[in-house]
Amino acid sequence: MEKAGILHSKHDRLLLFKRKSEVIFVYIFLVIFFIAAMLLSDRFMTERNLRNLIISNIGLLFVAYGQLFIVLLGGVDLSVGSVISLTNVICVTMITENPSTWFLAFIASLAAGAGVGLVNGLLVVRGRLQPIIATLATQTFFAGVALYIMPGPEGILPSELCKFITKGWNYLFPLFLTLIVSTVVWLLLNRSRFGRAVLAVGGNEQSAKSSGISVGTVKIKSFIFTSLMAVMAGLFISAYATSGSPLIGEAYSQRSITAAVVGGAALAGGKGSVVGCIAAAGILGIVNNLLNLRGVSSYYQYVLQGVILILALAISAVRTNKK
Amino acid sequence: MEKAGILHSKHDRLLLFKRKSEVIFVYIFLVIFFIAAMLLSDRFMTERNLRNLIISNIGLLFVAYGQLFIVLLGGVDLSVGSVISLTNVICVTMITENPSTWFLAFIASLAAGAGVGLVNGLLVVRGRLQPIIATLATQTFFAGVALYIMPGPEGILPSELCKFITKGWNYLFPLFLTLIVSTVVWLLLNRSRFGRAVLAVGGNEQSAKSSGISVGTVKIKSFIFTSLMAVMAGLFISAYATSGSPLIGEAYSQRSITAAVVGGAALAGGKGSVVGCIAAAGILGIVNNLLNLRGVSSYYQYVLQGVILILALAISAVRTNKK
Amino acid sequence: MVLRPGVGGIPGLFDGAQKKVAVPLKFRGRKAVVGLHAWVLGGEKMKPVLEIKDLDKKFVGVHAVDHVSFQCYPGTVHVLQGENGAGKSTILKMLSGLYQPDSGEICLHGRKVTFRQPRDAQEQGIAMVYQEMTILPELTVAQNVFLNKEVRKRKLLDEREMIRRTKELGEKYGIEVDPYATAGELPIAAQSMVEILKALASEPDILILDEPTSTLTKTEVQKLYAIVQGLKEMGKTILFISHRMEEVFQFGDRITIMKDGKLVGTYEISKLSSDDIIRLMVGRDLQDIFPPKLREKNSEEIFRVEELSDAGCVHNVSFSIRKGEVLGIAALDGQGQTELLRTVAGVRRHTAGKIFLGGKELRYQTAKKALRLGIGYVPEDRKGQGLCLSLSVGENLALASMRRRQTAGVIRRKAEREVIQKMITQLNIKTPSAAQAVANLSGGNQQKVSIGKSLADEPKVLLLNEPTRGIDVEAKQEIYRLIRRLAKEGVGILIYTSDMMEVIGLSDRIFTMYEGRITGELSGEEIEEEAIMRGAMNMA
Amino acid sequence: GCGGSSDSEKEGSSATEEASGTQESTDASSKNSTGEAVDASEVTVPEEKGDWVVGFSNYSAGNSWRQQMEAEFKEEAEALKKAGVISDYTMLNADNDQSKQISDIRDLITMGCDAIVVTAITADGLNDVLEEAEEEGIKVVNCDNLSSSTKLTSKVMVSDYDFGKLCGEWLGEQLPDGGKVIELNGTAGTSTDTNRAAGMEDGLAEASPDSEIIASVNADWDYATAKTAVEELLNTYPEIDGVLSQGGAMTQAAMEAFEAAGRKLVPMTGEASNGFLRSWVEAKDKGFSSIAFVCPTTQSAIALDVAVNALNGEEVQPEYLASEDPVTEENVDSVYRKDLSDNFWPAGTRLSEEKAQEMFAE
Ligand SMILES: Nc1ncnc2c1ncn2[C@@H]1O[C@H](COP(=O)(O)OP(=O)(O)OP(=O)(O)O)[C@@H](O)[C@H]1O
Ligand SMILES: Nc1ncnc2c1ncn2[C@@H]1O[C@H](COP(=O)(O)OP(=O)(O)OP(=O)(O)O)[C@@H](O)[C@H]1O
Ligand SMILES: [Mg+2]
Ligand SMILES: [Mg+2]
Repeated sequence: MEKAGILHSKHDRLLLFKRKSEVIFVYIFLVIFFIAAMLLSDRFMTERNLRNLIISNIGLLFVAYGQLFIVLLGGVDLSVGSVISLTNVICVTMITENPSTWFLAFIASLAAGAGVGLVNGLLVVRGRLQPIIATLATQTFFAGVALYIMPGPEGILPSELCKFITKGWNYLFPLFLTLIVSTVVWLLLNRSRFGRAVLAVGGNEQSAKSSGISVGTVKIKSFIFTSLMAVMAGLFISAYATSGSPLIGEAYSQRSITAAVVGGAALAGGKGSVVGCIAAAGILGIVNNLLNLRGVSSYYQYVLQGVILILALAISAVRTNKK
Repeated sequence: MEKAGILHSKHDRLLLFKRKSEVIFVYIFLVIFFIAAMLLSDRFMTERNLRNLIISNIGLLFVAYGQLFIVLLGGVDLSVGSVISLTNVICVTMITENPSTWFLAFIASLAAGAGVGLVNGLLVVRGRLQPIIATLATQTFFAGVALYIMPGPEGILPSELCKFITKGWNYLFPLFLTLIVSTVVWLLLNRSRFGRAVLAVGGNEQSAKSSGISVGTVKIKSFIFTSLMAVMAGLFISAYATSGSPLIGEAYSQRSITAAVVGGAALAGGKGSVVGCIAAAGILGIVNNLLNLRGVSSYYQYVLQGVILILALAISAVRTNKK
Repeated sequence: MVLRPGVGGIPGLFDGAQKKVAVPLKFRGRKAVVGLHAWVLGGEKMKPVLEIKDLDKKFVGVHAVDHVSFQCYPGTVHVLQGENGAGKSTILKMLSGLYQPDSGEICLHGRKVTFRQPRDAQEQGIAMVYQEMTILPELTVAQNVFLNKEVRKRKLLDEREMIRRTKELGEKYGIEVDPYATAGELPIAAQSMVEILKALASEPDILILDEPTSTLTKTEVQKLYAIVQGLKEMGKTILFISHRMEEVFQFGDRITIMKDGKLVGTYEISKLSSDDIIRLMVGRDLQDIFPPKLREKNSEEIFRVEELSDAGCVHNVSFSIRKGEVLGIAALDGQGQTELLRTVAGVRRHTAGKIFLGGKELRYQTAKKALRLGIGYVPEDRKGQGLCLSLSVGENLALASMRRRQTAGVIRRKAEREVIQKMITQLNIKTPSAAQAVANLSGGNQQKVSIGKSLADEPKVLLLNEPTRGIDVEAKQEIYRLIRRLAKEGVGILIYTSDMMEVIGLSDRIFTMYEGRITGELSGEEIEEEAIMRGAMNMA
Repeated sequence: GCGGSSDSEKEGSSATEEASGTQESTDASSKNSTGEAVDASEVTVPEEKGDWVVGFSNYSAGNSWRQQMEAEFKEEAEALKKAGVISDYTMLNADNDQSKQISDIRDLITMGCDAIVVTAITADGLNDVLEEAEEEGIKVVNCDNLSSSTKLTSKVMVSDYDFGKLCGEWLGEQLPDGGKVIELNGTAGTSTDTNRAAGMEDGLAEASPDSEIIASVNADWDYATAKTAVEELLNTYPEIDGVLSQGGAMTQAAMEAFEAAGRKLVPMTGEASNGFLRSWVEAKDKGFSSIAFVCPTTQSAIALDVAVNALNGEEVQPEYLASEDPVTEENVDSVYRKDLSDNFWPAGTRLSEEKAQEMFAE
């Protein structure tokens, strides 16, 4: 028994390596980009720059966490961008210097997010639509709602609130927040029944069903969770931007999919990693930061993002095919 | 025999109705919107307005035709927007007053489009990626390429060329062009072996394969066709805009999916209609036009597009579930 | 003489002119039957149209076709027979180009051919009606019939001509179908006829029919018979599979019997009785691989189903399971047995009937509810329905019983690890660790995981559907012992397996099913293969 | 000059201190002059040698005006670098993404820029990061789209209100007996749009009280959007006597639409893009008359000069007004550059002939 135990744990570690190798690949990527950035810019390794790098990508990370759950189910959620915009617009409209409005705005944002998620989930489960089509519809619709509430950029958020969120406790607050959120998401995916159910449904809907999992409920819950993560992202991005803009979230639908996919979420569902998302958001952030530090034009960022995505997919595809 | 003949033709008509009822629904929609527009704006029915309505939506229609083929295969092509931008940028960069450059630009655009389509197809077939993920990568990449060629809006196209394409033969040329393209696409989908193969692969890949259809080839060809349709759309849109802009196509990825889906392309592949696309593009155009005529803000356009999409999907879903 | 494609019917080709060269074949000490090696026509050895030489195909964990050779001659109907999973369909799919053989040769008219894809085979005049429907439901009948061989006029599809030809074909073969109808809206039987028409449309020299009659009514079977006769007279070759014995005799000229992927032999049908065929098909010696059966009779009843029906596949099925007993279902493929198990497991809804556990009536319509009430189900398709292949062995084992080890939605890892460890030990699952991806296990061990998943939930009744499909003898034996042990521990066991010997060796009591109904019940000494076959074919 | 500073002063001063409140802050951003803005022509090109690093954070280069504005910065920076006044410069473009502009400015701070020139994506969105820059001792000069930040070293601004007013007054003079006017605005919600529209409406009302604005549409300064909109307006209104337009491409589109509809060209206001000037020159013989205000593309270069002057220890004013005489009937022929493309902005530029030819040659 003793022996078996030892054998097992050894094998476990080996397996851990093998099974997580997709994620490890992403981290190797991350390290390569990190070293490249260090070599290409002497400013990269300054405390200030790393701090900025992290803070400016926390929003992306949060929404990538949300997206991850839908990618795990084998779909994508295009509506997260609209949820971020909606959150921003709600917050800027409701929040004044009076802290009680902060709380109200927080609740209102969460409610709006949960609403969008619920609609997505119902469209997918009851309406039997593909997630991409259902969320395309809600994305369009809620982008309109955000524009209705606030037709153009306007309004600001209380400076001390924003500063606290993005720089509080001598820049420890955002790190702390990220740590908390990441831990919660990790626990949710890896240590909760819900997470296990998401993995099962994404892996094989039929067997999930015959194992007594309510596939529909799991999907609806996932969409709600994703929208709530988009709200979290929206709150952080709003604090970062400090002001209102109804189009602020637009770019995030696509970037979050890229991050979740690069982070090692297998494309057919059922596999993916919270830890991988962190590296993926990091890679996207470093590319951006490095090109800025080198003063390179922004269109290279598109090209490079495309290349990274294709590369990540190609590696993943080659590895899958080998099996 | 005679009797049977009559019976058949009657039966035929009934069947025709049943089979095309999705499309008929879309046309009922179209008529409703048309009547609503007539009632809400007395200027709507003027010849000039109808002409504008048509001309400003021809580009959308072309790219929706392309999108239709991928939707029929059960996927979506997000890269069409980048292909439109690329086409615009290539044309504006290459075209001068000298007509020989027109031809060269046309060839170059088609070559670029075919290239993007081939990459998409290979990623999907050889790389075994979901179409949405593969085209997300190429979309990002080629958006960057377009921005690299032309970092910001610049350049114009020869006025007489643009005028001919959008207004030639006393506005008959664009209509004529639409008729030709629609007929060709209709024939391709309904009267060619390729189209039949697309329907078969979209309907059931296994069945198609065992019926002797080369599934991979059909998919690659479809992606190339879709990109070529995006090139056609890009050419028309460029003539309409008369000037260069590297982001001109951005909105079309999403709008073309909306049009193809509203037009009655079943969401799981294997069903869809060229005729439906026309009505769908019409509906989207009328909404836009009407809101402009009534001076309503643009965010209602988002909201309404979202509502139309959800409605169309809901009807389609209800009808599918009934079966 | 060689018959070329397109040569018209040669009536009376075989009338009396043939001489059979009989080769006696010993079969496990039972009655000797006659095997044929070649047809001889008028003293001259007739050349086979199609020769299969040493064909071999393996799937992961299954040797589906194990070095099989046989020949088919013009103007004959060649029947393939064998149990479910014997490898019949796999051979035919290699002939139609859908699968590629691992080794061996296919020769047409004496020439070796290689089919990379179905199109290659079609070009050589081979058409196949697959066991699974390949009809595209959204297309019309005519469009389906001419799929991938569309008639074109000036590059464009000529729908009118295809409709005309479909009608013509229908008239020619006596199949009444409306070419305009949407295929998906036709009744299943009509869809099968369309499938047949689709194969006929290419005017093949070799027509392969893989269980075409399973969805047909009696009259349609007669139509098919007429068609086959007509083709035979035209000198075509037909390969035919059916599990209905009377059809084998009605249609067939020659028969190749397979067992576990291996060739048993090729025979002339007129020389065999149905008992002979069954014996050849089943022909396996009962070894001591089954654990001893229950001795005591009339123990207390733990589970009872009364008059259960579902939407179309299961009709008024009643049975009960007693403590310590293994209840077996015996049936041919597609007689509603899988649906019965799925309905009892809550995966399908039932429309009528009552279910009692320990005397208490249960009400449920979902798998989730059934699991909670103590009804475990092991699906037949471990990859499609049983396991999440991307998850680990441990995660799979824990999946169905997650709710037992949680606090406010958070999984209790320690308890989970204990259960996983217990299951791995108890079922002797050969895995380096619980973290191994279940996809990396061998088939037998995957199956054990699939069973372990249900066992971890400590079911009171366990429904097993094909629990030993595609796994080796040793693993099978372990599963048999497990089943017996569970029964002893008081778990009610209901098992369906297509392997005749398995049902016989494992069950204390058996009921046979045919077309969704129970056709007979056997227990104790009555359990014997010929009696079972009679029940399963509704010939009792 | 067009004497516009008085107006911006009038409306701006009251709103400057209001940090919250949405509408006020938007106004404040564009007109928040706290004192008399000094004419930008007084800014001298720095000559003192130094080792300065400057950065430029442009929120977007999404149209030809913005591109030329970027090019002017670049040319000026190259020249200063060559002269040894600055040692290096970096230009970043945020692609209209607010979060990106914030992280762009942070990156510029990281890179050790001594001065940063900013075009702000929103009035209030950069306050926090600009405060950070100030804390680092960085000179921040704001031009084009203005920020409401109080931490700016200086700003180079134009008065959009005055542009509008100039146009409104001119059109009013063309319609002494009043008339029906349509208004083509830019992108809704931007301060540029709001202020120009207010100026146009005020100017028209003053100069021709009987005139009526029968429709106003937001055409995003975009040719295609404007064309569709004007075509639809032409359908709706049989009588249109004048067009108040905020931008050159929109006026061009309006002219096009009028001609296509077979309607006689009416007086239209515009902005001095080469494309519009071409249309104007070509339509002159059809009796078309117009006025085109000039929003100088050179303001980025001026801002750069101000920033470097500040670094060199010279005293700089908190506000400069970059004003330029409008293009009128008299000088349109001389301003219009026949040899360059429609996308060139021929007035209010310091771009060298070489660079202009390189970027805009037909
Ligand atoms: N694509 C496949 N992948 C893996 N295993 C397969 C595949 N196709 C068939 N098999 C396996 O090969 C074996 C032979 O299957 P085959 O379908 O040839 O049986 P069959 O004799 O036609 O049975 P039936 O009478 O049930 O149709 C079975 O064990 C089956 O599970
Ligand atoms: N991809 C893999 N990674 C790690 N181990 C593997 C992998 N595939 C198979 N194995 C291991 O190799 C051994 C042999 O596997 P294989 O599937 O060939 O078994 P098998 O002989 O077919 O058994 P069975 O009859 O049970 O299917 C098993 O112990 C299995 O766990
Ligand atoms: Mg195996
Ligand atoms: Mg079979």
